[in-house]
Amino acid sequence: MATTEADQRKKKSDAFQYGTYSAKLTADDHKEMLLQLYLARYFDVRLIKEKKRGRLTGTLYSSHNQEAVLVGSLYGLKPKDWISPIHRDMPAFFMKDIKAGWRNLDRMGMSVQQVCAQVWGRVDSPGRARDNWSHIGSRSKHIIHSTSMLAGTIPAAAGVAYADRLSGGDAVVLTYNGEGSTAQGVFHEAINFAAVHSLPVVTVIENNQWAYGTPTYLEYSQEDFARRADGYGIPGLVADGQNVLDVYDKVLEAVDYARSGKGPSIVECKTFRAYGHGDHDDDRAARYRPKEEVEAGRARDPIAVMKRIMVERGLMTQKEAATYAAEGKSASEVSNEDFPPDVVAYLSEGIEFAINSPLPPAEEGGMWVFREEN
Amino acid sequence: MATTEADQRKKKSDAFQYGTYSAKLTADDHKEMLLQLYLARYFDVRLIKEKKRGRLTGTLYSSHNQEAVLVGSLYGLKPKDWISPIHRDMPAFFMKDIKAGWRNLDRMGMSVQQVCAQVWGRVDSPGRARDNWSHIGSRSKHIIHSTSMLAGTIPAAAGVAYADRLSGGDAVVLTYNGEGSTAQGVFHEAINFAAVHSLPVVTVIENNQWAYGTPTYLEYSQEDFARRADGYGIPGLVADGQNVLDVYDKVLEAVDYARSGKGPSIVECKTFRAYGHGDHDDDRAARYRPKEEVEAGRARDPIAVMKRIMVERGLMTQKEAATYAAEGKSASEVSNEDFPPDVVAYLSEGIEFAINSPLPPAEEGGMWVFREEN
Amino acid sequence: MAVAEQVSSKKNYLTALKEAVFEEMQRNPDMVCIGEDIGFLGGAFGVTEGLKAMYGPERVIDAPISEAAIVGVACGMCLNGKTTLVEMQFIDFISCGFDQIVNMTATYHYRTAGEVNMPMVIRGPAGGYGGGALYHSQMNEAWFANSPGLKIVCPSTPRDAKGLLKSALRDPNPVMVYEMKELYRQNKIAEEVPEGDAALVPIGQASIRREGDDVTLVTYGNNVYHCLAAADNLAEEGFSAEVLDIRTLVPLDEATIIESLKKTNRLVVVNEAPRTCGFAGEVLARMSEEAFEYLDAPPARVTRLDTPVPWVKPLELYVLPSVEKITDAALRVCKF
Amino acid sequence: MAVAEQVSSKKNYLTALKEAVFEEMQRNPDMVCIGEDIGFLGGAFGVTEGLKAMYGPERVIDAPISEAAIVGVACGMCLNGKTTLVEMQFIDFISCGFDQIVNMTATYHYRTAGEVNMPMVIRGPAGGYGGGALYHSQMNEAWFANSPGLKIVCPSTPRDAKGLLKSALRDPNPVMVYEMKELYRQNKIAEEVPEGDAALVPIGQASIRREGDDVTLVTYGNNVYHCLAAADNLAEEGFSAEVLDIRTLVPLDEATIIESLKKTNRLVVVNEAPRTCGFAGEVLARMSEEAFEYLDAPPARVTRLDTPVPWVKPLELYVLPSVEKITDAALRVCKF
Ligand SMILES: Cc1ncc(C[n+]2csc(CCOP(=O)(O)OP(=O)(O)O)c2C)c(N)n1
Ligand SMILES: Cc1ncc(C[n+]2csc(CCOP(=O)(O)OP(=O)(O)O)c2C)c(N)n1
Ligand SMILES: [Mg+2]
Ligand SMILES: [Mg+2]
Repeated sequence: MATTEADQRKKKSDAFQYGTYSAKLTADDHKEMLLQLYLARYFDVRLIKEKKRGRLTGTLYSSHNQEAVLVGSLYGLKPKDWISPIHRDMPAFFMKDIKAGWRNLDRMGMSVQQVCAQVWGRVDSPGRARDNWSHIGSRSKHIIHSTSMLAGTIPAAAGVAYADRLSGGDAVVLTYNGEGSTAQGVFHEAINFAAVHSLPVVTVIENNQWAYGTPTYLEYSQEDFARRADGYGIPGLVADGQNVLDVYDKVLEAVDYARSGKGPSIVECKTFRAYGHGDHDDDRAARYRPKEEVEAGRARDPIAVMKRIMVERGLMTQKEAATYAAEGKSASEVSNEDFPPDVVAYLSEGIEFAINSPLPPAEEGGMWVFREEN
Repeated sequence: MATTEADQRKKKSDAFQYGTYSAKLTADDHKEMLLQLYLARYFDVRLIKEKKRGRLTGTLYSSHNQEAVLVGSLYGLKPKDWISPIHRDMPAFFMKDIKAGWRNLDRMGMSVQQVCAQVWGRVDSPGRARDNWSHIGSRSKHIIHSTSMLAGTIPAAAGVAYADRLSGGDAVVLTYNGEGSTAQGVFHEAINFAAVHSLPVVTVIENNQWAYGTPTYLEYSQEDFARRADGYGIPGLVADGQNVLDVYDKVLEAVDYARSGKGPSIVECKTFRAYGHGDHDDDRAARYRPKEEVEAGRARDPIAVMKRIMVERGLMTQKEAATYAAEGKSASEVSNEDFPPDVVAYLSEGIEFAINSPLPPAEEGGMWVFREEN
Repeated sequence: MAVAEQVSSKKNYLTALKEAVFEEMQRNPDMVCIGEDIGFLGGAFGVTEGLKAMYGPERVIDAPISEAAIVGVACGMCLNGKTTLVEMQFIDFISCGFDQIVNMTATYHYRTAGEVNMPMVIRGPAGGYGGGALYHSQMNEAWFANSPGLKIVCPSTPRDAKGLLKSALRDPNPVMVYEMKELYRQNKIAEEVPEGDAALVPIGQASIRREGDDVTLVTYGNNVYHCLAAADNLAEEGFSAEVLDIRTLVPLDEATIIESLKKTNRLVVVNEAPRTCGFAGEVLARMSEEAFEYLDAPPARVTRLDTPVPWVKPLELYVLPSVEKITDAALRVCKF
Repeated sequence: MAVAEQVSSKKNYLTALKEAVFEEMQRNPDMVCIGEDIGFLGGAFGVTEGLKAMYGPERVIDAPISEAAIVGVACGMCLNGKTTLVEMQFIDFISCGFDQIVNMTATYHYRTAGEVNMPMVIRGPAGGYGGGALYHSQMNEAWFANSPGLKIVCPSTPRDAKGLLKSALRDPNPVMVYEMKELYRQNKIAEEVPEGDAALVPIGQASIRREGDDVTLVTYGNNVYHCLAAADNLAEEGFSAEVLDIRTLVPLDEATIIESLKKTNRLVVVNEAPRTCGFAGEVLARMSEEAFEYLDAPPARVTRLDTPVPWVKPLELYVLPSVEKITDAALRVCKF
């Protein structure tokens, strides 16, 4: 019996035809994806610089070197799909549905102004700066608001999906999770529920090899966190998290599988955390992580990987590829010249807006505990 | 990568050689096991009768038809091993290490007097009747005390195992769980922890097809709950829960695997809940469960299965097998004559003791919130 | 359908709850029920009996045994436009879904500066006096009273049970409903219960269950009846006790209590939760802050001892409030 | 090892905690530490820095991100003869291990009629004033004060931090240690801290932080310093305030508070937990029961509003107690 089921599961996974989705991407898609990689990278770099300059306070959870996971997973979503980003996915908030126009305020997803206002803790944050960092969201933009409690939004993701189906929709809900957070009980409860009800929930595991100061082997007994899926009889795919196209392929497989009513799945994206857990942890991380491991982990910069692919596919010349050279550089090594001017301009607008946005008035601290009217 | 691990896991499970353990059982072992099946059955039957007679109050969670799971899993344990029984495992408390002599008070495991005193809520209960039914245990007898919260003792089981190993021991901890309870977050967290630390924890899943009024397909997306193991990269075995020898084989494989340092595993025993969830649920259960399903589920009485095996193996004549005919009978159909006199005497001693044991004094309600001295 | 089975015009607490659920399911097509064994079984106590047959498995979900997922899924449904009714099989098991309640659901409106409502009701059988022992007797409402963003009600009569549950199901905020399982089937409290909107009982209003001049007994849930019996005892001793059933803990109807204290000048608060940081203490604290000048004697609490609820009767009664304990406390206060 | 790095004889709160952990690990070979990132990293704040290198991975466990398992595993270890120190990376995350604390661990001794001890300490960085927002600022001690079987301490000085943590690690009961992370590295409260047994501070004893005659300010944790500053303000207004740092919430040193009230006849209680059912209310309740006759004015509470802790500074300060709010409340009480 066990064997039969394992076989079935294997069959389920084999049914996935990797590469079919990315094969359909146009040259413009490739360019847009590369641009989005720059965008995510620049967000990170720029915030670090702003903090160094003293214009920003608070902890930064860098997605440096993990951008392909975000870009690749978001690129194939429909506007109505929901996402649930966590601390390391800050760019996801403004990159959702960004294809509909970076500056289009009607698109699903937040404006960069809103996201920056959140980073700076200003009243124009979607949450009016009541909770910090990535703890924002938007009901109308289909972004689930997270708490700090890791994996804590996966049940809500399942609930959103359930409600959507009940209302006749076919939206997919994509949740992000660090590999360490998969140990949480609520991860299990939520995925189990989603599996029982065949809910369209795709869980992207961003396996960046470390959960704060703890290496993966102390979090899980297997190499591939995608194997958690086996316990639920759902597909568990492994993607190269440094290759935006591979992420796109695997996630979109999972998304289409979900949208067609077949149920949830897990997509593990193998990546590597470039710096400390947060910027407060950079120094210690340099001690608790072996230097060689860090070097190896950073070696495949997703921007470089994408450029190579584009050059190979004739979508870009070597010279064009060399024009903006953000890849392989840390925040202190990189400068605005290493990024396309559009990217710099876009983020800069957000940041200047945020800095000029006021703090919320103090009394707001006492507001919105309850909704008064019906 | 996924395939490789699935293969490895399969290899792990294939390494198990089913049947090797039971093949070594002597004729006396067979007889003792059969006797223990009677014992567990009689416990159940007798309590129902006592309640009908008005000598007992409180809810009874019957293990009728599931006795082979208890007897088969306990029979191969060493005295020092720990167990963690739940509501449907009441006989386990006195059947732990019962091979060392039913009436031997020094053995690991509780006396039937103590267990009956707990059922009756008397001061001689191991917990002085402070919490009810199966919520007893004994540190010295190596039985973990459970709360009502399902799956809630698996973390403690892992902790007991961890501490034992730290102190140089090689005890195994065996926890019982209903199939429904495997959906709990704490099940996941505890098994994940045990897997990461290769702890000697064996989780026996008593899959009796129903969790109160909920059928298995609403609890889990796969047929075999043993497949939960796949998510942790640990062996997940399936046993015929009506065949005490098959349970013995699979559990002992898992126990030896654990004792030799290889880590935790899950053994799912397929069985069927004969009656309602508790005796308060008998009437409703007759409505929410299809009659045919119940009949089919009860068809293979573990006592009958064991008798047939013993007859086949020449360990018992057909006539001997017919002497005590408890199998296939409900509590109202069966009488003391259907059980070996030893069994009846043993339980009766416990019950009379319990009925004569006083209630604890009221003031004890206020005691032992804190331990005062060091 | 079970509700239709009612023949007598008097209804017990359980039937009243059932009516609230059925009526609101009918009224609000966006309402979804979720919990363990609420469908095929109809709930451990039968509050949702017949509901799945009537409204289908999509709106009546037999969930896996996973309280955190149950609450969290309901939260997601609320975020996406539904009203949810969550059953805890026993309120004791709420500890397993704790984080999803206090950190995810209770704060949602606050965190989003009002963007998101959480029309979720979490209801479950609660309370002691039934020999349920440590894990089937809890009154753990203080955990939630100390967690901003949750309303809490605890009805003591069939009318209130129906009326408060219905109001809870129309409230845009998460509301916890502590149902007194020992009252579920008590015939002596059965009463006529209105239908539809007429049944609504507003959240946040105390009910004066007995008028009196000498001492105010503030209570809720099972202890309403103990207080009423104690008031009889007190009357025999020549003291007239006013019994206030607060019904809603959060938000608390302080005005009604203060009004009463202006008259009686003496306060005894009774509940069955553990004493330390329980809601009885909260009432004492508020009244000592806000009605100090009206108090002619030290206020008193009669609560569970700071122990779990033990199983066997003498022990259970030893730790829980009783008519005698309330009478004694009130006499002490009256005679101060 | 980090502890050895200390050169000045004055030690900060964090170093004091560290010393307690290292000394007790050395003293008690049966002690095991478990938590997230406590080993390789040495804990988010470094309380266990160097511990894993010194005592090995068996006794210093870098656990998966699973608070329920962490507490439950520790519980099993205690059952099997170990003493356990559990770190919550932030006390806020304790909600994820809630059931294992309140139902499994806290009740173990009770359920077993004294057979089993639970020498477990759960410690973690707690409290607001640091811009930590909703989930890195909590003071959720009232949940546990309302859950019988748990002792609760909250030190405000390096000496108390070390002394109470050491005592907790020798207590046969589960003890929750609420550490004030905003005090961890405050140099102005650094002080000399004894070594070994001399460092022990008994659980259950309040500390008189300032003597005074006109009003008693009862507090703990971060607000000790706000109360001391308020006492300065009050002195300028001509009122002499006594500041009591209770240090232990459960069991509470009521005698010291009552002694003080006999003298001052006025009470203000300050803490940063949500108001309703928080520990400040418990102190008010107890004193209005037990010291009513000594109170010449209504007692007052200064607490967090019944809101979560919002992020940005003006909002955070709006909801939390401050020197000004305490001063104002005390003045009102004094002038009553
Ligand atoms: C329930 C809970 N426990 C602990 C934490 C503290 N914490 C924040 S991030 C983190 C590590 C997360 O690791 P992982 O899931 O791998 O994500 P990553 O940061 O590596 O992207 C921890 C332990 C938390 N936020 N929530
Ligand atoms: C955390 C928790 N949730 C709910 C319950 C209520 N409950 C008690 S037994 C039970 C069903 C258990 O089913 P299963 O695990 O399959 O065990 P079985 O009773 O079938 O042996 C439920 C839901 C509980 N005890 N604990
Ligand atoms: Mg990680
Ligand atoms: Mg079952």
